Amino acid sequence: MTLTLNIFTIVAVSAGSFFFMAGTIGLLRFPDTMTRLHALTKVDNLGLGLIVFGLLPQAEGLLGALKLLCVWIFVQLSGAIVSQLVAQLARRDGEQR
Amino acid sequence: MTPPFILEIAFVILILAIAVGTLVARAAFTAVLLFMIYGLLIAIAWIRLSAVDVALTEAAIGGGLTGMLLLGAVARLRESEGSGEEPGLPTLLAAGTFCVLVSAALGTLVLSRPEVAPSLAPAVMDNLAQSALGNPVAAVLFVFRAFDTLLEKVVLLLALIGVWSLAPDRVWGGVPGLRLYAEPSSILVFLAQLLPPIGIMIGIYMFWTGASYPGGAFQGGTVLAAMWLLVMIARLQPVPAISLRCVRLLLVVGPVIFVAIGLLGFVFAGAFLAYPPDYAKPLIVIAEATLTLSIGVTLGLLVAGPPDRMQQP
Amino acid sequence: MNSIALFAYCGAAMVGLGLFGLITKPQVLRKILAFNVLGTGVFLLFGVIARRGAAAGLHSDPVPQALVITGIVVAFSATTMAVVLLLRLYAETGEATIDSDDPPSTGTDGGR
Amino acid sequence: MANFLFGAAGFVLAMVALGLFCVLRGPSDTDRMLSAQLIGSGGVAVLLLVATVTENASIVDVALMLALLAVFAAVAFLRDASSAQIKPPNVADRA
Repeated sequence: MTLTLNIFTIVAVSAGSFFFMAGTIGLLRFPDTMTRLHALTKVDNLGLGLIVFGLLPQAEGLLGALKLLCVWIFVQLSGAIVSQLVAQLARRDGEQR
Repeated sequence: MTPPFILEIAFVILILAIAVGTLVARAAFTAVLLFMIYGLLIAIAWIRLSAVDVALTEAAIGGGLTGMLLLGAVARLRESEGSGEEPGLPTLLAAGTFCVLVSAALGTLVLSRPEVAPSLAPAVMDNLAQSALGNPVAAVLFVFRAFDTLLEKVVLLLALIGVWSLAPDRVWGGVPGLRLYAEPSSILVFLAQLLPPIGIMIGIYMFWTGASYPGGAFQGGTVLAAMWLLVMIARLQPVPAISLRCVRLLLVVGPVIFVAIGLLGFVFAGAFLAYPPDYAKPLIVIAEATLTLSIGVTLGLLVAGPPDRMQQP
Repeated sequence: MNSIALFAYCGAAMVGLGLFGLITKPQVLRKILAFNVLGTGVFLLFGVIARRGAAAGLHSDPVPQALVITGIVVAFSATTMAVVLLLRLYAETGEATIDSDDPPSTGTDGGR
Repeated sequence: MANFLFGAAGFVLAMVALGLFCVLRGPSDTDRMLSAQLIGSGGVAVLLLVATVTENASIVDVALMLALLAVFAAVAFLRDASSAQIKPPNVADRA
């Protein structure tokens, strides 16, 4: 059982780290603000999300796991709203140009 | 050389590189952004030094409030910071040598350690049970060195008076010139309605958990200040005039109650800021709760800046 | 060399960097940033001393930690004060720099 | 397991370091801010990983604090960026 959980952790955390890499590369390589924003949201959702899911089996008890989930949900919510605001700004910038 | 240690070396180099970047970046905006990232990494460094309380404080202040303050300043100075007169090469060389010497001296001083490292940790742990608190750092802040903490709050208030006194005479007592959103969009308003309840809960949690685990009045107060500023920036609540009596009351209620509890110590425990043994915990919690509120209001008004108009816009 | 010594060097280097910026940068905003870098360097040295004082089951001596928390608060107060002074200076003179030792003044300080 | 999680934290930190290039390069201030947000998320991930490795639940609080104040800083930036364009620079209302 522990082995399965550990494998799950390793797979999920690796996948999360991969999305961090993908997001950074996207930020470096994508041509404009909108596409870079797209890359960033993948990091917030999938990168952090998969790392949190991977860490759940290792958390101390139910409360610790809940706290981890809370952090992720919080980042999700705020990240989504901030991305909207950034996109608004970027679109207006684009129109003015 | 273990793998974690190699990682730490890379981490320290990263911190120093960002520090250099902060100082040499051409645009003021980039410099401030780098400084905020620097604050984030310093918070992680404090974790590595096993000082979670300090990490919390640094995360709240270094990245959040200082960042907002400096970003506001950059926006006001935009395009006109100027490059000024860089000092000549001899001055640079002299300053460089001097700073390298200071660094080297500090490094050797800190590392030339005595046989037994001085530590007050045993003394703190011996007396922790009497303090009725479980978090040793909170015990130092609110019991063993309570006078320091009291004076720290006074410093915050003095800084606020200093900030206010920089306002032109004709707007004294007016509304702080916090930069607001020109036209808050509905998404921003939603954010400013969604975040504060969560933030206030986290702030109260920080103060409450601070008795036994890392956290405390200051960390909680910082979160409250951030949420208040968010609500004001989104124009959901007006920025209060600094002459309002309730603002003044909120600013001093924490320190006044702390002093009152301290004075009670003369009567019931024989010394200033001494707590009667049976009531130590409730008294500390009362002091911390009011201090959290006062710190929140003080920090919020510090970031909001000096008054610049008499009426609401 | 262990990780505590590493952070000690890091703190010492930050103090040096901050001091250098404070002396050589003409823009006031950069001086404020440099001052903060210097401050965090000093705090980190305190952290190293605290970490070394680990005893009685604690990983770090709580007294220097409490001092650093107080220090961060005071540094923040000083920073707000400095930023407001800078903005006032800018509003009064239109300048946000402090010139280094007797520069060839080109009449930019009118209205002071 | 501890070594793996530590390695993952190191990897995320390395990505954060790469993200710094975006902060320096831009080209617009919005792009710089995006990179800073990425680095903020990276910091949260590193803290969560370290919290699990060291079995110190308080570190999760630090991550939460970081996430909360990162949003706050982003709002501060967006305020300056949006008001800089709607309102032309106008210093007349200051003393």
